[in-house]
Parts: sequence; structure tokens; C-alpha cells
Amino acid sequence: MVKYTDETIVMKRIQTRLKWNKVWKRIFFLATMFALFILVVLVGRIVFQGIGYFDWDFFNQYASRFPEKAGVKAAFIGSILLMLVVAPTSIILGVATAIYLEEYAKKNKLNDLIRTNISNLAGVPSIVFGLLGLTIFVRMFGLGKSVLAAGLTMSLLILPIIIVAAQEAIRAVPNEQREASYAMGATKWQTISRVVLPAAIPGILTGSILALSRAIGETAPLVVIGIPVIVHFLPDSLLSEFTALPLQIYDWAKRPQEEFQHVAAAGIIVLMMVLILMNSIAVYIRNKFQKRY
Amino acid sequence: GTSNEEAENSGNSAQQKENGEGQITGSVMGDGSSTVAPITEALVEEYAAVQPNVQVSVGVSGTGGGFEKFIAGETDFSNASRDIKEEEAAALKDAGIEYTKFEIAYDGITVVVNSENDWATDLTIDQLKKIWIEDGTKKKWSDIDPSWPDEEIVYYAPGTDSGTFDYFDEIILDGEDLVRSAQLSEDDNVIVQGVVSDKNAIGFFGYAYYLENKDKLKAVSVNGVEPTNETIENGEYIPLSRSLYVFVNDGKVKENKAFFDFMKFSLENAGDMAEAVGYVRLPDEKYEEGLKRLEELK
Amino acid sequence: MVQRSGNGQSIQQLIAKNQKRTFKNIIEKGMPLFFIMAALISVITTLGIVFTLIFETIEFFKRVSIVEYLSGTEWYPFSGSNPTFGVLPLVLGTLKVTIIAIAVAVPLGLAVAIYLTEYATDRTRRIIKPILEVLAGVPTIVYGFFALTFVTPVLQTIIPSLKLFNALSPGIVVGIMILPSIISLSEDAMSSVPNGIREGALALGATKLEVSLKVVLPAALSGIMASIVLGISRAIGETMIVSLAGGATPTFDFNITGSIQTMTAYIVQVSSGDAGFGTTIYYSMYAVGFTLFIFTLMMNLVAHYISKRFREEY
Amino acid sequence: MENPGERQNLHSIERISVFRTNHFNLWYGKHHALKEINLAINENEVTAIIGPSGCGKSTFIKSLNRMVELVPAVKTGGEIFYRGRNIFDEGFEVEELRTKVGMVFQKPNPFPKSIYDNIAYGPRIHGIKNKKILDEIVEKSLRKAAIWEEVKDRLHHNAYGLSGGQQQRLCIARCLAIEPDVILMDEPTSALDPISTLKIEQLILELKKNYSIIIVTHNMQQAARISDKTAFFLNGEVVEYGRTEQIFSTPKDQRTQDYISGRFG
Amino acid sequence: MENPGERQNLHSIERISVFRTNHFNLWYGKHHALKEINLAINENEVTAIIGPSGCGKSTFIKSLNRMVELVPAVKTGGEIFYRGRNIFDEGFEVEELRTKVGMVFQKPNPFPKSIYDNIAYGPRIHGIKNKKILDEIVEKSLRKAAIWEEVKDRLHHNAYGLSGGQQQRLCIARCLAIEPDVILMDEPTSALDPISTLKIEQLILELKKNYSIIIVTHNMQQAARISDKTAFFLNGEVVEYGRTEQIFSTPKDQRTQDYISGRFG
Ligand SMILES: Nc1ncnc2c1ncn2[C@@H]1O[C@H](COP(=O)(O)OP(=O)(O)OP(=O)(O)O)[C@@H](O)[C@H]1O
Ligand SMILES: Nc1ncnc2c1ncn2[C@@H]1O[C@H](COP(=O)(O)OP(=O)(O)OP(=O)(O)O)[C@@H](O)[C@H]1O
Ligand SMILES: [Mg+2]
Ligand SMILES: [Mg+2]
Ligand SMILES: O=P([O-])([O-])[O-]
Repeated sequence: MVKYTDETIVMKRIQTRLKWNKVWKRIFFLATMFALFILVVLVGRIVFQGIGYFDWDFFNQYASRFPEKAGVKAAFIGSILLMLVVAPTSIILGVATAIYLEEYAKKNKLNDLIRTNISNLAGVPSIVFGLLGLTIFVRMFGLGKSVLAAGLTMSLLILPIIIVAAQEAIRAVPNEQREASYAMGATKWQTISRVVLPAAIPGILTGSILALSRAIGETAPLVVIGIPVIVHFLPDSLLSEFTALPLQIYDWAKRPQEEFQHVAAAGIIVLMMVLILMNSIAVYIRNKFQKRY
Repeated sequence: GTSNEEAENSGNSAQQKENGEGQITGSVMGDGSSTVAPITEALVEEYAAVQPNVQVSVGVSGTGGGFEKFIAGETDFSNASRDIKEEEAAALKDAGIEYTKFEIAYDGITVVVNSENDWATDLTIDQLKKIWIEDGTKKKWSDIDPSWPDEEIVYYAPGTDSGTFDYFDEIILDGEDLVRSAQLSEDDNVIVQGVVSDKNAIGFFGYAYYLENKDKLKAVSVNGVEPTNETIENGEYIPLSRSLYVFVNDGKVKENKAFFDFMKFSLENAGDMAEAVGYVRLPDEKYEEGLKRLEELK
Repeated sequence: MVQRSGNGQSIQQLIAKNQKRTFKNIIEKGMPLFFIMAALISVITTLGIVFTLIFETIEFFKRVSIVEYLSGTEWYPFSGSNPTFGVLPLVLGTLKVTIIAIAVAVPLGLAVAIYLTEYATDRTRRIIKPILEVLAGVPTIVYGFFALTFVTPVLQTIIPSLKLFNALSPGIVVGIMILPSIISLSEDAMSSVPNGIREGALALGATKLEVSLKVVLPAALSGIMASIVLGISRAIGETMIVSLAGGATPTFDFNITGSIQTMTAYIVQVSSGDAGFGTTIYYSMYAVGFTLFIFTLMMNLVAHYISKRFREEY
Repeated sequence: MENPGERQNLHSIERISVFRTNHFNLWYGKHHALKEINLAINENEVTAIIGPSGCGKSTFIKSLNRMVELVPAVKTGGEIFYRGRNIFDEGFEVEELRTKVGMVFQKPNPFPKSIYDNIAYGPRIHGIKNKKILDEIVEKSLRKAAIWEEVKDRLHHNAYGLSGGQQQRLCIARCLAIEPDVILMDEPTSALDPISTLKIEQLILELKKNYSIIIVTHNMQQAARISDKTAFFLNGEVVEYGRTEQIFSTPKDQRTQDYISGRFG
Repeated sequence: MENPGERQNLHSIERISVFRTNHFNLWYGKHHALKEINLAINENEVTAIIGPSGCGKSTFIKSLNRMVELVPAVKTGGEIFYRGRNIFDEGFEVEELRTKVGMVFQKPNPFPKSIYDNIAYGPRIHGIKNKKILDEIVEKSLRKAAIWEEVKDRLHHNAYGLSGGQQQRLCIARCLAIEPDVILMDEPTSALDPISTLKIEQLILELKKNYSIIIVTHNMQQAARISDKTAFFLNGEVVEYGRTEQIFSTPKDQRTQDYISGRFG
């Protein structure tokens, strides 16, 4: 038996290989720390700037020309309402589409088109969705600059993200589960609704919450739609006008008075808190319902 | 106050219900200039204290964007940091919308330089034009006046699609191109930063931004006149002071009692609010004249 | 022996009694119909985008020649005397930012993803991943101010010639913004590589580094590619960061230290600006939007092809 | 379903066929996976299907409850009769067929739900909602699958907490909960350890009293131990079918002989 | 490694221990999975590890190449000597150990690369880049794993296109490519059909001439057929260890007897 692997060379190489392993491990670790560091800097600066204006009153007051009296009441409630439109619309449509693609769609041209189309849509800039929302929802459907119009626009914007997340989650449900259900005489819809969806829910929800976090921070489409900024009332229906947190923050940041920069930072803190809350829910769901098969 | 009476007189529209002690309900929508927005915000804030049941919402789509929505009939009023353009007026006519223009404040466009700049503290219109016009060369301060430093000028200006830019371009450059090496920003605070950070910088922006940053940079006197509240209000700081306007849809004033009331409130308080947020009030006669015209629309 | 349950019927009899065929049939037929309609919404959305953009774009090309638009190197739409509409400077601005962003995000993102999947303990991963996902949700205007007021000044101390507005700083920050989605998606792709494959390599005496780079990374390539594509798309489409920190000066050069304007920033500029309705500038916003759309479309198609090509099946 | 007396009766005289296939053929796309299968499978017997990998064993038993149709591009020819009715007939709903013909898979595949919900799944989808009846069904099924004692105290824990062997018995219990007539088993013990395997085999012998069982297995000893009839498949064809003792002691076909003497189960 | 002549020599006189464990213990967290294991495993023999599920068979062989350390919270006590060196010694890099002690897993786990790249992976990480040498290694390894003829025309196709049995032999070939001294196999045939199983068993008997092989199996017949020594594990302990014939014919321990007589492999 001829030896190809020369013992001594192998031994020597092991030392260098191990060294590289160590070096790169450190590099990978530093990269991770760097990413975390940026987050800390980003958040730290904002908190430092804005914490002075961040109190209970800040939630309870409308925007004002006096920095100390300015608050996010309209914007905060507006953003929450916006999410109340976006969440059900995008999740229902997204999950339904994912179910169609994963469970029903046969291999044909139409379904190929739908699939390709979704991955394309995921890459379309949000600002283009803004133009879409303005033309279709605000103008053509006559919804005006309402919560509904903005909500539908945002729903379409995050729809591809939710579809993809839901597809992944549905695909991760082992086929044996479906077979088990069919073998009991269950119909397709029974199988989907009782076996597939419950098992896929954690994945669907975490994906959705991350998508919603994106929607809540989006500014550009709202600017393009022309959502008002100066609003001193709370929306009383889905068709009423409203303003949203990122717009309000953007408006404050452009004010000449320096104090408003701090007010803007306080607004950002509110936005980030909503965000962290949503992310925590995602983490909680993920850890609680972590798949067990 | 006065709104009491009006409230009793009309009421043919569903959205205007009377409500005890002169309280009215209804909604008013506006959009337009970002320059005017702080004044409007102050007005809305004050008005909400008087008439909490009137819902006023105002967008900040810029003067042009505001007119677009005004033409589409989506808004009751439109803020503008310039006069209406011919195309826009024509479009309004086509749409069958009659409108009235109200002046509500002055804004002085302030040319600023770095606080270390001790040469260009007073510029003539011609010098300004020479500095800012695009002529294909790289300009140095010494090109404007040989006694000035032999260093390149660094330019900061508001975004090309803003009323401020437009006005400056029209008045100083006669519509010719602004130097292309200018650093443009949509956020005037950033221009402040830019000029503060560079000794050879020059920039311009709304008077309010100057007021807030007086201690960090220097305002340039134009033809020997420094921009102050007085010089802007009494018209000495020409040609760089401009009027800020609100365009209202005449039909909506008639229909919408809340809108009339809001406009009335606006004209009564615009001067105070303008000053409060860093602009310059009009002479009182102008507001009174406006109020009179508003009454006529009713 | 037949089982009897409850009221003395066999389960099969209970089942037979419970069959409500018609209702079941309605649901069985109705649900797929609903699903396919939902799926078609995404197609309709695309059509809607094209529909939204196409008329104004056509109107624009009635006024500006398409050749000038596509080949012109000057974009001065607001010039009073001689407006020019050569889109290349905007495209270049977008490309600069995108390339810088990718150069930051891909190596960094992959490094973090490898660290999380291959080196970190389960606990660490479970703590770090959601924290990084917070980064993904940070509103882009926040990043915009971060770029302008933090990154640019820091960079200026290193590169004194860096302008207040430049491509570098927003490029880096866009990179940071897309970092979490690259990390998250590549981490998913890499952790779904079956453990057996890793063990196979380790059992051959491979180091973790070798397992990560030579086995896991190639096996997860198509997922990683997908994450990069999504990152690129978001970089191309990013608006607020570049509007705030990139300036508003479209230039046709390869300088990254000077002011730029991207396609998205231009759209925001016009849509929040002064341009009158019906002017060429107004229509140009849609033409640029359309260009942007075509741009991302092409890129997605290319990426789709690439990831199909390099897929390693397991 | 007949009453017990009747069944007992039939049992003692002559077995009735629960399944009879008539020139049954199946193609996966162009691949002809089952060729001219003619088999009659008796009531209350254990029928073993043996054969080398890829010969079509799984395909065959999945045809009996039409699970094979979940694979796209499957085409069938010929007929399969379940108690005299052609299972491919228009009027014979596939759901009805599967309610009568239960199936247990190679890898235990409980739902990621509680043990109780796993068993109650079948009755529930068929419209049984009464809590008391469900409780009864759950207990009875778990008892029949010889797992009641092990799980009765944790009925509401997740089924994934069970060991592999327990999971497989749970799956059998789940299948019993709708009281099928026939139970198909596709290598039900191949993922299990010997002790669990023994338990399942005992269970199968027990169940045979009330059910007809068709089992696919790789394990010759297992086939010999538990089945009444054995069918040997090769390349999609039935090479030999008959009483198990006969197949294992005096196979008629040389190929059967060869396969069996390999004895590397 | 010694040259063949020398080996032959040793073979005929007395076997040398490749592995010797000395009071080896292992805990998964608090679970004491291996207890006081004392075993000496000989060169050029096949050693079978048998025992019921969960008794620690896999844990044991994964300890021999320290793969078990990939599980978090594993603690070990005692020593394992590989050719006289304690594998837990500071200076003994785990990568070196694993280069000498190859492993084949229960489920075939080829890399999602071409067949060629799968085999070349090991040599490549050890720095062999020469195309000609690699070609040679690939061919030789595939030949030794008795799969060359089947794959030689599609060396550059993805390994996942192979059948399960082929994949397993590919994994063996991959392991052979770095010319290990010992090969550990954890139920290498349990996922395979009988024909593939037979091939692998023949291969093991072939490989034994040049390698020391330790194989975990559920299949008593298999252990009997191919191994020289057998160790019976129960609850993390070695109940009995000795020559295979002896263990299967005259076990000393009652528990071994019980387990073996079960014979439901
Ligand atoms: N979904 C499928 N698509 C195409 N061909 C298939 C499919 N399933 C099975 N086949 C082919 O049909 C033949 C019979 O497969 P089947 O799974 O029935 O074999 P089997 O006897 O159950 O084998 P094993 O013992 O490995 O389970 C095989 O050649 C297989 O490759
Ligand atoms: N990663 C782990 N963490 C905790 N306990 C484990 C882990 N792996 C195995 N065990 C436990 O250690 C014991 C021995 O497991 P091991 O996998 O070695 O058994 P085995 O004999 O190989 O069984 P099988 O025949 O099922 O493969 C079992 O009780 C098992 O539950
Ligand atoms: Mg099978
Ligand atoms: Mg094991
Ligand atoms: O918003 P503008 O005032 O610049 O039009």
C-alpha cells in the first residue's frame, strides 16, 4: 500500500491549519462584536440625545412648536393603527400565497411566474411602492391619504418578505406529518389547517414580525404618498388622515431649532421601543414554539 | 368669539355640526411648502386649543407637491414659499378650481459664510451672482475680489427642488444655472453644518435657520443691508426677502365652515406664530386686508 | 369484535354519520380559490407598478429623447436655462453606494453568520441573533442621521478630503443596514445544512474553519446568494440614508469622497419638493422610478440564474 | 362493518378478501414501478410484502389507500378492489377509503401535538367533537396499541417527548382511533431498536384478531415470525405469493430462493 | 503506519492494541452515559459493539475520535490511548487524531459536491494539491470501497445522485482517501437495503486486511458474520467483551445471553 499522505508534512500542516482556524475564529468573533458595537453606538447616541425629552407626556401630547411640549401622540397612535391594517392584510395574503405555492401549486408556467415575480417584488425599492400607493390607493381607489391607503401600500411592500418566510416555515414541516394526516382520511384543507399551519406558525410569526418592524420604520413611501405631518387629532376611522412616527421624526429633524433634534431622538426612542417589543415577541415565539421534530 | 355667529348662520354641510358654545366640528386638509410648515404647525397647535373638534391635517410635500394636490382637489389650502406658476394656475383653471392667495409672513433668504470669514461680510447682488453662477470654471475667492484669499469657494445650497433654491436662482441668477459644484442638501440643518465646518464655505437658506445658528456662522449683508426682522419686514432687505403664501380653494371656504374658521384664525394669528418660529411678520395692514378678502369669499 | 363508543355506535358509524360532504366540498374547493387569488395579488402588484409608472414614463419620453436619457452624463433637471436629463450620474450614484454597501455587508455579514452557526454556542446565537435583528428594524432615517452626524465626521478624520456629502459614508451605513438581513438569511441557510455533512468533514480531521469555508459555505451557497441579492436590492432601493448623507448633486465620476445623488434620492427630492405638476421634472420622477424597477428586475433575474447554476443539492 | 358474530363466522370458514388487485400497473412518469399485480389479500391475516429495495413494496401498499397519488405524475392502470368496490371509482371518495384503510409509516411521525391530540386527530377531522367520546376513544386506542400504561399520566404532553418505539406505538394507536378495517404498515420497525421492535411485533399479532394487516418489511425473520401470507416483489412484479411457511421453506421460484437465502436482514 | 510486510508479521504473531481505554467515563450534563469502560481494541480486526438502544454504543465510538465533544456539556473522565498516546493529551490535536481515526456514519453523509470532490476533500485539506496525485487517490479509494466501477463515468456529478448504498460506500471511500489507521462505523448499514448491506459487509471484510475497524450494529447476525471481537454494552457499561464466536455461542453473562437470544435484529 503506497502512502500518499506524508505523515510529517501532514503533522506540520496541522499546526498551520490550526493557527488559521484560530485566527479566523477571532476574525469572525470580532466581526460579530463590531456589528454589535455599531448597534450600541447607534442606540447609545440616540438615547443620549433624546432621553431628556422622553417621558410620559411625550406620548400624551401632539406635536408642538415648543420642543418641550412636543409629543408623539398622533404619530404613535397613527403608526399603531397603520400596523393594525398592515399586519392582518399582509399576513393573511402572505400566508395564503405561501400555502398556495407550497401546497397547491403544480409546476406550470403561471406558478413559475408567480414565484419569480415574488422574488422580484422583494427587491423593488420601497419608494416605487410609494408611487404605486399614490396612484392606485390614494387616487384611483379614492382612499385619500388615509390609514387604509398607507396600510395597503405598506402591506404590499412587505408582502414578499412574509410570503418567503411563510414558505420556508411551511416547507420545514416534514412531509411525514402531511402523510400521516392524509392517511387518516383527512382532506387537504384539514391537513393544512390542522397539521401544517399549526406547525408552521412560529416561523410564520417571526418572519411576519420582522417584516412588520420594517414596515413601521419605512419613511420613503409615506413621503411619496404625501401623508400629512401636522396632525393634531387622533384618526377616528381607517379612512381618516393620520401621521406616522418616521415622518414625524423626519420633520422634527429638519427643524431649525436644535432642541428639535433632541425631540427627534426621543421620537426615535419610541420607534425603537416598539421595534424591540416586536422583536422580543418574535424571540419569545421562536423559543417557545421551537419545532420539536 | 367670532366663530360663534358664523356657526349659527350656516350648517348646510354634513360635516359641520354645531356643538354647544361655539364649538364646531369638521375637517380641514392642507399641504405644501416645508418652509411654511412650522408656521402652520404653530397655527394648528393653537387652533386645536380653541376648536378641538376641527381636524386639521397638513402635509409637507413642498410647494410644488402641494399645488399638485391642490389642483387635484385633494386639499383645501396649499402652502407656498413662492407665487403660483403659470402652468399651475392654468391647471387650476382647467380643473374649475377658483382660488385666493393670502400672504402670511416673510422669509429672508440669508446668505451665510463661515465665522472665520472676515472678507466677504458684505456682498453686492452682482458679487453674489458672480459667486454663485455656473461659468465652467473653478472659482476662488480672489476671482471675485483680488484682495480676498486665493482659495477655492465651497458652496452649500438647499436642494434644487425647493422653493428657497428656486427663489435664489430666480432673483440672483436670473434663472441661470447655479454652480454645479455646490453641495446640495434637502435638509437646511445640514447646510448650516457644512458652512460651519469649512472656512471657505458660503451657503444660503431660510432666515429661521440663521436665527437659530447665529453664533456659529455669519450672515452676509446684501448691498449693505443685514438681514434682521426689521429690515425684512420693512422691505429694506431686498431682494432676498420673499413672501410666504397660503392658497385657498374658494369653493371649500364656502362649503366648509370649519375651514373658514381655521383660515380666519390663521390670518389673525399668523404674524405672532411666524415670529415665534423664526420668520418675519407682515405689516398689520396686510393681515387685515387678507381677513377682509376671506370674509368676501364666504 | 367491533368497538363500541359512547352511545353504542362504532367509531366508523359515528364517522359515517358525521360526513357533511357538501359543506366539506365547498371548503375544499373554495380555499384553493382564495389562495390562488392571494397569490395573484403579487402579480397584480407588479402589473400595478408597471401601470403606475408606464404612462408618466411615456409622457416623459415624449419630451426627452430616450437616447439622451440613457446615454447622457449630465443630470441637471432644475437648470433654468438648459435642463439636461442624462440618467447615468444617478445610476452611477446608486452603483457607488450599492457597491460600497455590498463590500461592507457581504464579508462582514458572512463572517458574523459563520461565527454564529459554526463557532458560537447555542446560547450566544440565541442572544445575538435577535439583537442583530433589531438593527434590521431600525428606521432608515435613523441610519441617515447616523451616517451624516457620526460616520462622516469619523471618516473625515481619516480621509481629510472627504466632503460632508459623499458616497462613502452612506455606502458604509447602507451596508450596516443590510447587514442583519444578510446575516439572518445566510445564517438560516448555513444552519439548515445537515449536521451529518459537518460531522463527515470533522471526522476527516478538518478544522472548523475548513468545514465552514469548504463544506458549509458552498452547500449553503444558494441561500447565501439569495441573501446577498436581497441585500443588493435593498441597497439599490435605499432612500433616506442617501438623501440625508449623500447630498443631492448628481455627478458622473468615480469619486466616492464627493457628493452624489442616487435614483431613489432623486425621487424623494421631487416628490417632497417644489416641481410643478405636469412639468418634465414631475414626469422624470416616474421615468427614474421605472429605471429603478427595471434595474432591480434585471438584477433579480441574473441572481436567480446564478443561484440556480451554483446550487449544491443535498 | 359486519357485526362480531358474522365476522367470527367468516373467520372460521374461509377468509374473505379485503383487497383484490386486478392487473394493476403503476408508473412514476415513465418509470413502470408496478407491473400487472394480481393479488388477493385476506381479512384478519397479516400479509407481509418482502423484496429488495426499490422493487415497489412501498409503492404497492401506498396504492392500496391511494396515498401514492400524492406523488405528482403518477399514473395507474387496472383495478384495485376494496371489499368489492373499485377504489378508483368516481363515487369512492379517497377520504372514505383512507378512513377504512389506515397506515403506519416507517419513521414514527406523530404530530407535534399532545399525545391526546394525536389520537383524537382522526376522530376530530371526522366530526367527532364530544369530549366524552373522544376521551373514550383515546384511552381505548392507546390500550389497544399497548402503550396506555406508559403514557396515561402524560396525555397532554407533547408526543415528541416519547421514545422512538413509543412514538411508533402511538402512531399505531392514532391509526386505530378511527377503527380502520385494514392497516397498512411500511417497515414500521426499521427505525426502532430490538426491544421496541419486539413490542410492535407482539402488538401486530394481537391486532390481527380484529384487523387485516399488510406489512412491508426488509427483515426476513420478521416476515417469518409474524405473517400468515408473504408476497415477494421483484422489479415491480410479484414473483411469488403464498403462505409464509411455504414461501420460506419451499419457495417455488429460484429468485425467491435466492433472496431468502441471502438472509441478511 | 507500518509497511505491509511488518504488518503481516504482527498479524501472525499477536495483535497490537490500537485503542485502549482506561476507566473511561462520560457524562452528558448529569447523565452518566459511559461508565468505567476498560477495553483494548486490536489492530486489523473487526470489533463489533452491540447492545440495546441508548446503551452508549454511539457515544463510545464517538469518544474514540473525540467527535463526542461536539455535543455541548460533555464531560469525560479516565483515559483513552490511541497507539499508546492519550487522546486527551494537550499535545494531541483532535484534527490529527481524526486524520488517523476515520469514521463512517449511520446515515450516508456525502458533501453536496461532486463524487470526485468528496473523495479529494480530505487529501486537499491536508495540503495535497497535485492534480495527478489526487486523481490517483480518488481512483484508489473508490476502488477499495468497491464503488469505482459504478461511478467512474460520473466522477463529476453530484454525489447526491447516488443511491443510499452507493452513498455509503462513497463515504467509506472518502474516509479511506486520507488513509486512516482505524475506521469507526456507526451502524453503517442500518439505512440500507439488504443488497447494499451485503456489499458493505464484504467490503468490511476486505478492508480489515489493512485497517482496524470498530463497528456499531443493531444486527446480531451482522456482528456474528463480520466481527472478530464483540463488546456487549448495557446502560453505559461493558457487560461482556471477547471473541465473537464465544460471545454468541457461550456468553458468560446472563444479560448477554438474554439479549442475544432475543435475535430480533
Ligand atoms: N416519487 C417517486 N418518483 C419517481 N420514482 C419513484 C418515486 N418513488 C419511488 N420511485 C421508484 O419506484 C420504484 C419503487 O419504489 P418503492 O419506494 O416502492 O420501493 P421499495 O420497494 O419500497 O424500496 P425500499 O425498500 O427502499 O423502501 C423505485 O425504482 C423508485 O426509484
Ligand atoms: N447529545 C446528547 N445529549 C444528552 N444525552 C445524550 C446525547 N446523545 C446521547 N445521549 C444519551 O446517552 C445515552 C447513550 O446514547 P447513544 O447515542 O450512545 O446510544 P446508542 O447505544 O448509540 O443508541 P442507538 O442504538 O439508539 O443509536 C442515551 O441514554 C442517550 O439518551
Ligand atoms: Mg419503501
Ligand atoms: Mg447510536
Ligand atoms: O418646501 P418649499 O418651501 O421648499 O417649497
